[in-house]
Order: sequence, then structure tokens, then C-alpha cells
Amino acid sequence: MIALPVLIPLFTAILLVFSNQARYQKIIGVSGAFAIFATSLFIISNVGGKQIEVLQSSNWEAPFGISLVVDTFSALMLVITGFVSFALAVYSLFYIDEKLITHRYFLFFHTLLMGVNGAFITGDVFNLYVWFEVMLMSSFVLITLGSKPLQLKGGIKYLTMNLVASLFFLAGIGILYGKTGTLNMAHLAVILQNDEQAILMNTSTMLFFMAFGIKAAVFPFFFWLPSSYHTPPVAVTAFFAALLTKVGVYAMIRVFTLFFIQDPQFWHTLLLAVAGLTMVVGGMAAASHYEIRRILSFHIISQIGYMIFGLGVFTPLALAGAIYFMIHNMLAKTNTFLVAGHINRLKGTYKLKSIGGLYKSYPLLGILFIIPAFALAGVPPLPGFFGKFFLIKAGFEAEKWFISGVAIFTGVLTLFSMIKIWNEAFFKKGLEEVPEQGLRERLPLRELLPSMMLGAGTILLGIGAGVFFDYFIEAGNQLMNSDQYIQVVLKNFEYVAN
Amino acid sequence: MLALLVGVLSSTGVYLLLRRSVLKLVLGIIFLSNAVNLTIFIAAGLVQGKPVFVSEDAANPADMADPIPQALILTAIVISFGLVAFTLALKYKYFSLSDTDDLDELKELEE
Amino acid sequence: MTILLLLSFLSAIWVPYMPKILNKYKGSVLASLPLSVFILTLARGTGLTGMTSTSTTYEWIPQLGLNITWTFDGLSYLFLLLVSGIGTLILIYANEYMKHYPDKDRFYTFIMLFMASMMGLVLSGNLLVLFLFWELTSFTSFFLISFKHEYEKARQAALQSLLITVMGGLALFGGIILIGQMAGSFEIADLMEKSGEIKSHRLYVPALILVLAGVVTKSAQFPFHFWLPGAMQAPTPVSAYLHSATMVKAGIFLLARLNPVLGGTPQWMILVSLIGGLTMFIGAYLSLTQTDLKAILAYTTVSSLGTMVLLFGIDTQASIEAAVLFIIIHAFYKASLFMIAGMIDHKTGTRDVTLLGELWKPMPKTFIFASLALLSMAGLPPMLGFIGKELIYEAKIQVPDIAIILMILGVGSNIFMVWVSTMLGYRTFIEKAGGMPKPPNENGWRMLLGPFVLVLLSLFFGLYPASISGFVEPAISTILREPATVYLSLWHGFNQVLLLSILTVATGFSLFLLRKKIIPVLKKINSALFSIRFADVFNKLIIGFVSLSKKKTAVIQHGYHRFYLMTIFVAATVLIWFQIYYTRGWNVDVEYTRQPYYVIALVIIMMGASLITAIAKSRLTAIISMGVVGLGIALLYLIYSAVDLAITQILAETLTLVLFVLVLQKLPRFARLSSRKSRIRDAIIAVAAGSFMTILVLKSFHVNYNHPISDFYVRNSLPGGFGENVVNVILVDFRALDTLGEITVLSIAAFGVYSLVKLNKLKK
Amino acid sequence: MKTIILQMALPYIRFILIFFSVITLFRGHNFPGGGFIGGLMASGAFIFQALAWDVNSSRKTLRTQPSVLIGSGLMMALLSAIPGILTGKPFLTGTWVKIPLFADHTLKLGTPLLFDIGVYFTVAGVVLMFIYTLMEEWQWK
Repeated sequence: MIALPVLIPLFTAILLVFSNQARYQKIIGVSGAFAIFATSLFIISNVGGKQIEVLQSSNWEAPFGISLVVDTFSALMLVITGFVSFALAVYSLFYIDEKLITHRYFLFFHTLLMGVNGAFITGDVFNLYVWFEVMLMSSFVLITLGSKPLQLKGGIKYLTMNLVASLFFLAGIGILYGKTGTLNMAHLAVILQNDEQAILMNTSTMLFFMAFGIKAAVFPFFFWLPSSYHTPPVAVTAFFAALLTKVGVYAMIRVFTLFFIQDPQFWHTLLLAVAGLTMVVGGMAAASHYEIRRILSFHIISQIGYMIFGLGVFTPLALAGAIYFMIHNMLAKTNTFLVAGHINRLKGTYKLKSIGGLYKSYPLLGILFIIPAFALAGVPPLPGFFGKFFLIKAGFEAEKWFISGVAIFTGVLTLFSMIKIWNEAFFKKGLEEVPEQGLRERLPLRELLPSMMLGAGTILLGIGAGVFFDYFIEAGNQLMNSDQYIQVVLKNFEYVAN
Repeated sequence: MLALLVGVLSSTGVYLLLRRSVLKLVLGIIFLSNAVNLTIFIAAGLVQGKPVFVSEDAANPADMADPIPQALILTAIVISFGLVAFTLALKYKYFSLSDTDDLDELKELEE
Repeated sequence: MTILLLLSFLSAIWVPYMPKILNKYKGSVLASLPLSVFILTLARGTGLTGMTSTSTTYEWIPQLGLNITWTFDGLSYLFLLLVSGIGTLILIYANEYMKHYPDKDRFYTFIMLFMASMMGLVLSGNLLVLFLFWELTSFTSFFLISFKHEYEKARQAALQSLLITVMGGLALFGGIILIGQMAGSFEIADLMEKSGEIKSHRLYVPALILVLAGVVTKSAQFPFHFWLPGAMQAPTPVSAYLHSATMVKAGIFLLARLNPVLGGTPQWMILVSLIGGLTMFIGAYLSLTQTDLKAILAYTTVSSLGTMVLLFGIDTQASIEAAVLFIIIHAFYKASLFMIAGMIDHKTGTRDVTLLGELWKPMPKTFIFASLALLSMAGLPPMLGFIGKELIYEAKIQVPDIAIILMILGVGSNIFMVWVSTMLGYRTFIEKAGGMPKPPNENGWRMLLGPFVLVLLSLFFGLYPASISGFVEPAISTILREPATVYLSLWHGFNQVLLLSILTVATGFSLFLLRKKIIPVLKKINSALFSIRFADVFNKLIIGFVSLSKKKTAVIQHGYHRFYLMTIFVAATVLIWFQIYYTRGWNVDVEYTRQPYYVIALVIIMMGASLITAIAKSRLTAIISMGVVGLGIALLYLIYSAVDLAITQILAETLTLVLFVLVLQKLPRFARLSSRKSRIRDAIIAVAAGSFMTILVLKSFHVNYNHPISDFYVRNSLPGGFGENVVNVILVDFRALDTLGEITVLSIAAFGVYSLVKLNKLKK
Repeated sequence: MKTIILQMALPYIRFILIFFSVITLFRGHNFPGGGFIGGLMASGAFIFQALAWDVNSSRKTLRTQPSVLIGSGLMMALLSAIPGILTGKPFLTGTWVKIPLFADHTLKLGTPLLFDIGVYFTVAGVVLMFIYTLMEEWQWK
């Protein structure tokens, strides 16, 4: 059952191989995305915030086969991925060229999804690498699909830096395996917990940290993101914004809670320092730009800082906050990109200086923008507020004053950059130019539907924070006490120390 | 000795990556991935002349090389083959559209 | 209560969908909502004594102490009355005032939202919920201020006020979390219980400062006062409602709410009264030289807010009585004055006092109301303002240590108040007109209703002060946490306070008479002293910040791809070396095992080949030597028992070469693009990176050859997987999932290459 | 590259390569080889043809699109996951059928074998797709 989030996209992708008519591509693509979403809902209702479900693929007991593990954290990520990607699939129907669709846009869409879901459910380090590669390969193709020079340029940068990350990761795995002789995460946890020499693992921890750091776009490693995210079609950017960096964060949270738990003082300090720098640098950069997609791209980086901050504080509440923040971010960030796409369709540009007057002509679009924008800026009772609340509360409880202060301060930067878009694009008087040819006069409601879905999701996540909170704190607890995870995965394996 | 080889290979890889030519970039990637594969191979321990084939009567693991890293590297090789192929195509395309091999040309677009 | 709140929020959404017939009367229709709140509150408040409070709690995130708690006590009673009462009047007023605005639906939506948030704010019994509504008021006011959003000025003012209030709001947020952490709860009732604990906690002072930052920004205290005059860009009903009677009072409300929790310490006294005193004086002083009606009122508002803050800072029974009373007084006269300013603007087309004049003739009713309100503002009998001012003086006199400074500040700013009130009335209504854009006439009843009711109340309470104590007593005792009785009267007897009052009025009035001489001097002083306007400073700060960020971003995100890579490698190298240093992990004891000579030879060849690749000038050399390295690796695999690996490596290598050749035909030769210097630099980086890889490998010789998993594989390959080639069994059975992923990667790559190459056909 | 010798020898080379690739594929479980290596070899056959003649002739001999090869390869791999599920075990569980042949030899057919065949087709398809695409591009100009 829990393998379905991987198998369904694969199956969908295979079907897409055989057809090359745009119409079938569309139908199959969207219904596949819906099936994944439905499955993920089913999974979370099974896992239910308490259990951890495990599936030993090929029927070889852990640590021998590849274990697929779904705990609350994974389940949450699956659901949100399913939801966001369904919305995006619908959005792609309207916002991706017919030509790209016949060139199997949806195939790559689904393989990307497969990689992401795989990364969320796997319990095996090398398998994680494989999923990363699936994801990366698909994203390489997506970013260059359409072969515009701009895209290719962005694509080269994106590709090289992510390849380097993969190689770091692979080297880390190699060394890790060399030392422990296992690849199963739970088994690794057992071995490393009982090993007093585990401090020697630090080098491969560092390799992992750098690999995930590049993928998650944290401070010294984030360059690839802003230099490539504004190049592909906006639906693709939105998809990336929702998923890719979050997978990096997910992986980081997973390994740093499960088996890289030695020498916490060093690592948590490092993580917090990185988090702080990421927040501020990203926020400042976002404040200084005037192209919507670039503002949003830098803004992603800033928000990643919060998630790493939660990991660095390292309490159940902080982790719950980080997860909550991730989910909120996936919803809201994606939505801002979608709205940017709508704006582009209406105005033919992403440059704030030449946009204006949208509020007057498209108030509904204004509302659709303001929901995620305010959510990101942390306006109560939208989810950004609660995310910050959890994180900062946790930060204060752990007495990390400085970094919590930075987190609070960054909120102003976020707000500033969001309001800038709002003021310039929506409030400013529209320029009195004759619209260019081919621009749309109005937006049909159905094209706005995905934004509405995501907006509704955002509001729900905020208002219902109390209802969902149990899930998040349970996820945090599960992450903090890895015993449950280990026992479930290795239930038939004698894991006596050494 | 082999460790040194890994070092040299990855130095070469990094050096090539830092050049301005896209083609060298691809070469750099190949070198780096070779280096990393070798790292895995060495890190898991080297055993000479004992390939892992088991027959029905004798299966003594102590006599054999470790099969897992081999499987891992195999996977990694194939994956990096795919990546390299794609990068080459990308490079080709980039060249045919922009007529340049210079990576610094990538700059202009970011302001 | 909850229902009414919800109803207010819903009504906001309902605004655009109201039936067409009501189009003209939207304001009046909506006014019924706050009116009913008002009546309900009055009804509920009849039995209210100072110490009763009822609260209802709904759980929201109980795990973190976030509950929606409505507390109905003296304080919320008073504020609720103000919010809903004035809200009713404002809505009726707006019905007329906004008639000709195109987007009035949006106005009503946001003002209803704002009203609801404000009610939520004063009813909250939980600090977090209070904060939630606090932020909502900031944001709704952003939309209200930027109502005329096509004007740059309005957008800027809105952004400014939003940034400042939100900055303060975030500080407050931090403070609230700290308080919650100290007390273990966010319920205000609990906090009061644990007040002693909080005050002696080591985090008390930071928490206090953070909370005050919230108050200071929201209530426009010095040095953050400047957003309030800027906010006058909003339509007048908004100014009258938000910036006199309600939103700015939120800070005051919070002070009153938290007084029992945080107040009473020396830090509180000094900080709060200092801020309040300064603001009071500066606000009053700055109002003198303004010429825009609304700006004058805005600065006097700043001053009055300062007075309230000061009074809470003094923190004696008398001062709190005075503060609570003054809240009401100020709300009454300021709301009516703003509404009047709006009417004048509406009818004459200008708000500039130098242009206005002689309005008593065409607008007699307005004139009467205005002068009564101004009397109240100046603190003259028989208005309620007089009683308030007396009380304030009394409170100040009672302060033990700093009475003299406070008296000077207080009397000074009151003199200014008297002065500015007289001047305002005189210049608008009596002085000769300077040329108004439109000939004025009297306003309709909807617009007059607000000032009329408020002034009447002010007068009534001034004449019969006992009747007001029913409203203020519960509030005061809630703040003081002990039953309080207030005795108010117009005539206190002939005492020190009265003397001060007379002095104030006399000086103020004489200053007014001398204004022609003094004002220019003041203006000169101002232009010398205050030539830097705070708002401008703030704007410059923002612009400076943006350009700083831009520069910084340009440095970091410079666009040179290879420098990005370089940064990554340098960072990686530094991190790894630092980490090796940190864990003292460098002492690796290498067991030097002799490798067979052919291995050594092979390795040397490969090293040579890789160096050649690095420095090769021709493409073919580079590629061929790369091929050599690849094949060498395959041989190594073969030597060290990895047969499948070797074959795969050879095949993959060959194919890569084929691809290279295919692509190469279309590509140019290597050009020498980089300078010698940069090559050396890159070489150093490369060697550093390579060396850490070597160290990593050397370190990994620390292997424990205990590989339980692979042993298992070897043992089970034949019985379980029916295969003798363990590597293959691993690939297709043990770890088949990996392989599945891998072939997926390959397929994606294939389709990717296809789309990549084919798509340009369509383009060209 | 278009030498007469290569063109003459082509049918034989092609046959040998494909034959050996199939052998490698099936032997892979017990000896060096398997889907990857087999697939690469099989694709080699067609690459030679493309080099000797041109892409079109190679495509003709292949008779089908590389994309179809990839698709069906992936499908086979995916199908091999299903018997496991049907028997109530996790997916990809190896399921074997023994067919007695003669004497004490048995032919063991199992889902891992199917999986490997899937790999074989996929790899062959992928490589061909690379080569065809790039070569066609080259011939166009």
C-alpha cells in the first residue's frame, strides 16, 4: 500500500510514454496526479498520527531489503505533495504549451513526483540517493523543456550544482557504508548509537550536510536556485518551489534526527548559524529585487532558513514547527508562483515596474495573491503565523535568543517584499499602454481554480491548526525518539550492539 | 596509493569544473563521478581476485569481496551515464543556440 | 458575543453582495450591527461591578495554550462600548461621506473587518488571540489607509504605517511568547495570578521592553509617532475611527490590560512615563505649526495618546482613573473633530486652514459642535474634557519623584492644546477666508449625527459627571484589581489644580493672541531643529536598506556560474577541514599494504592521464585521456573482484565516448579563456578539494569488516534468489527498487535528450 | 565511417551482438552479465548499423520506436512487482516457477528474471534514443 505513491506515478509515466497526443497526455497526467493525492490521503488515515508503517520491498527483511517506511512526518509530506501536485497538474493544463505537453511534459512531471515521493518514504540511504537522482533528472529535463536560451543557461547552472551535491551525497554514502556495513537507516541508527567511536562519522555527516544543504539551498550553497528558478515556465517553477528544496530539508531532518545524532552541540550550532544566515540573506535579497519570480525565489531561501532553524533547535515542538512551516510553505509559495503566472498572462511580464492596476481590474486575483502572501508574511490566523509561533516558542524555550530574534526580525523583511509586490502590481496605477498582442484580457474562472484550491488549503491549515497540531507534534515526537522507528523497521532482526 | 588516485581524480574534476568551457565542465563531472565511485569501492574494502559468485555447496562470505558496493557503483555508473548524456545534449543545444562555449556568457541574464 | 463577532466578519464579506436597493444605504444598514453590539453590551454591563468578569473559552490549539477566550469585564465593557458606539456613528457618517467614491464596497468591507477585529481585540482573554486581532487591525488599517491606492503617497503612507506597526507587533509577539514562557499560560486571568512570579523573573525586563515596543508603535508614541500623521491619507471616516478612537487606542488598551500583570515596577514606571511624557509634549508642540486640518488633529492625537501612556506609567490610583476617563473624553472629542474636518473638506474642497475661514455663517450647526468639541479638547468647562484635565493634573501632582518634570511637560503641552484649539476654531470658522475651492453649505443629518451625539454626551457628562462613573468604575477596578469608586465633579474647590488650570488657559490664550509673532519663529525653529522629518528619515532608511541589499545581493548573486561553483567547493573544503580539525580526526593510521606492481603502474598511468586531461589544449587529447582513465578504473574493478562492474564501466565509457564524438563535431575548439592567474587559483582550490577527498578515503580505511548485510546476501543469494551472481541478485531482487529507480532515471534522460534536441526544430 | 567492410559485415555483427546480448541477459543471474550489460550490447548492434549506413536504416531494422522499447521495458519491470502483491507479500517479492526440463535440470522462471528483461529493454531503448537523436541532428545539418 505505502509503495503506491511511487508506483502510481511510474505507471502513469509509462502510460504517457505510449501516447503522444496532447489530449491523452492531459487526461492521463491529471488523473494520475489525482490518484496519487487520493492514495496519500488513504495512507495518512492509516498511519493516523500514531503508527509507523513499514514495507519491506522484495520481501527481504530489513536491513537486507529496501525498507519503505511511513511515519507521520512522511505521511504528512506525502499528503501535501499529492495535494499541491494535483493542483499544479490542473494548472499545467492551462499554462503549459501544447507543444511541451506533446513533448511529454507530464511524463517528467510524474517521474519528478515519483522521485519526491520515493525520497519521502524510503528507509534506505542508497535508495534515497536513487530517488534524488530520479527527481533531479526529471527536474533537469523540466527546467530545460522548451529549449529557450534563457532556460538552457539556467539549466546548466542548476544541473552542475545539483550534480555536485549528488556526488557529495554518494561519497558520503560510500564512506558511511564502509564504516558501518549497512545502508538501512534504522540499522544505521542502531549501529551509530552504540558506537562510541561514532564521532568519526562526522566527515560523512558533513558530506551529507553539504549535499542536502545544496539541495535545500541554504546559505553558502543557494546560488543555483535564484539563478535558475526564473527561467522555466511558471508552472514548472511553482512545482520546483513546492517540492525540490523541501525534499532537501526533509532529508536533512531525517538524517539528523535518526542517525547523525552524535556531537549535537557542534551540529546544532552549525545548523543554527546556517539557518540564521539563510534567513537574513534570502530576505534581504528578496527585498531588493523587482522581478516577481526572483523575489519569490529568494524568498524561498529565506523560508528554508526557518525550517533549518527548527531542526537546529531540536525539540519536538521545534521539529513540529519546522514540519508545519514546510507544509505551509509548500502551499503558499506554490500559490504565489501561480498568481505570478496569472499576472504574466495578463501583463506579459514579471517585472514589477511595468505592472500595475491589477487590483482594480482583477480583484479576485488580488484576493488569491493576498492569501498566500499574507500567509508567508505571518499574518494571523494564516498558517505562517502559527509556524513562526511554534518555532519561536521552541526557540525561546531552548533559550536560543539570538537566532529567535533573527527569525522574528526576518518577518519584517518578508512582509516588506510581499507588500512590495502587492503595491507595485496591484495597487499602483496601471500603465496606460496598449496591451501587446496575444495577451489575455480576462482570466476564466477555471484557470484560477488551482490557486483557489491552494488558497483554501492555506486557510484551512491556519484555522485548523489546532486540529492538525496533534499530527505535527506527533511527527516531532517520532523524530525525536527514534526508538519506535527502529523497532518497527527492524522488528525481525536481532540488533544487539555489534 | 589508491587514495591518492582518488585525490588526483577529484582535483582534476574540480579544476575542470572551474574552467570556462562547457565541455570541460562535462569532463569534470565525469572525473568527479569516477572519483566518487572509486571512493565507495575503496571505502568498502578491497579484496583481490575473489568475485562474488556462489555455488550450491560453498558460500563462505569471508572469502568473497563485498557485493553491495559493486551493486551500488553499478547503479551509480548507469545513472551518471544518463546524466552525462543529458548534459552533453544540453551543451550541444546551448552551443547551437548561443554559439558560445564560454560559461561566463551565462552571466548577462542575472540582474 | 462570538456570534456577533462572527456576524461582523461575515457582514464584511457580504458587503459586495448586498441587494442593489440597499446600495445607497449600505453604511446605515451596516451600522445596525455595531448598534446592536452597543445595546447588547450596555444590557450586559448593567450589573457589572468592578470585580466581575465572565469568560467563555473555546479551544483552538490547547496543546500550546492557545484558546479563544472571550473575557467580559470592566475594561472590555468600556472599550466595547466605545468601539461599537463610535463605529455606529462613523458608519452612518460614512454613508454620506463615501457616497461618491467608486470603491465604497471595499471601504465597507475593510471597515467592518476592522471593527470586528477591534471588538475581538478588546474581548480577548488570551494574549495570543489578542495578538491575532492586534495584527488584523494593523493589516485592515493598511488597506484602509491605502484606500486611494493609485496615489503613490497613499501607498507609501500605508506601507510605512504597516511596517512600523508590524515591526512593533513582532516585538510584541516575542514579548508575549516570553511572558507565556514565564507564566506557563497565555490566559490573561492566569497571568494575573502569576504576576509576582513574572515580575521577579529574569526575563521580565526583556519581555517588558518587547511588549512596550508593540505599544509604542501601535499607539504612535515618540519616536514612532510619524506614521500617524502620514496615515491621514485615508478617507476621513477612517481617520476619525481608526486614528482617533480605536486602533491607536489598542496600544493603550494593552497597557491597561497588562498593567496588573507587568505594571507596578520601577522599570515600568520609568519607561512608560518617559515615553508618554515625551510624546505628549512633542505631539502638542508639532501640532502648532501644521496647516492641514487633519494633520493638526493627528498631532494632537499623538499628544493625547502620550498623555494616556504617561498616566498608565505613573501607575497610581489617581492616574489610572484619569487615564480611563481621558480615553473616553478623547474618543468623544477627537472623533467628532475628525468628522467635522471631513465635512469641511467635503463641502469646501480643502483642509488647509490658511484657505478656510468664516465658516460659522454657512455652517452654523457644524460651528457649534466644533466649538464644543474644541472646548473639550482645550480642557475647559463645562465639557467633560475639563474634568479630565483636572484629574490629570491631580494625578501628576501626586507623583513623588518626578512630579516637577511631569508638571512642566504636562502644563506645557496643555498650554499648547489650548492654544491650538483656539487657533483651530478661530482660523476655520471666524477668520477671513483665504479662498476656498467650493462655496460651503450645511451638511446633511447623517454627517452631523456623529458630532452631535458625541458632543452632547461630552457636555452631558461634563455637567453631570456622576453619571459617567458607572462606565469608568468597572474598568478602573479591573485595572487596579480592587474595587474603586470615583467621585467626579466639575467644581473641585479652589486648589492647586484649579490654579494650574487657570494658568494653563490664560497662557494658552495669550499665546494664541500673540500667534502672529510666535508662529513664524516656531516655524523657523522647526525648520532648523526638525528639518529632518521622521517620516523622511524612515523612508530613507528603507531606501538605503534596499540599496544595501541590492549591493550585497549583487556581490553574492553575481551571475558567474563558475564562481558559484568555486564558492561551493571552497565552502565544502573549509567545512570539511574545519570539521576534521574540530574532531581531531586527522590522525589516520594507514596500514601500508603493498599493492602489486601492476596496480601501482596502472595508478600512475591514470594519474598522468588525468593530468593531461586537465591541461590538454586539444579536445581530442582531453577526451582520449579521459577514456584512458575510465578504462583504468574498469581494470581496477576487475583486479579487485568486480567483474560486472568492470564490464559495465567499459561499456558505459565506450558509449560516453561515442556520444562525445557525436556532439563534438558540432562544437568549437577549446579556447584559452582564462588567465594564468585564475588557473593557478583554480588549481589551488582543486588540489585542496582533492586532498580532502584523499583524507576521506584514508580515514575510511578504519573499516570494521563486519558486514552483516552483505554476508546475508551472499548466503541467501542462491537459496532465496536462485542466482549465483550475487551482484546481479542484489540488483534484480534484494535491491530491485534501486534498479527500478535507476532505469527510470535513464528513461527520463532519454526522453529529455529527445525533447531537448527536437524542440528547437520547431523554433528554427 | 561508412566503410564497405563494416557494411558487409553488419548483418553478422548485428546477429552476433544480439545473440550474445540475449545470452548475457539470461546468464546474468549466475554469471557476469544481466540486463544492463545485455541491453548495452543489443543497442550496440543497432548503433553499428547506424554508423555503417544511417539512422533510418537502423530504425527500419529495429522496426519500432526506441520509446516503445523503453515503455515496455519499464512496464515489464513494473509488472514483475505485481505477483508479489497478488500473493499478499510486499511488491517486488521474487516469485519463482520451476519448470522441469530434462534429467535433473529445471528452468527457473521468476519475476526477477522478468525484471531483468525489463531492464534489458529499457537500457537498449534509452541508448538507442540517445544515439538516434544526436545522430539525426548531426545528419540534418
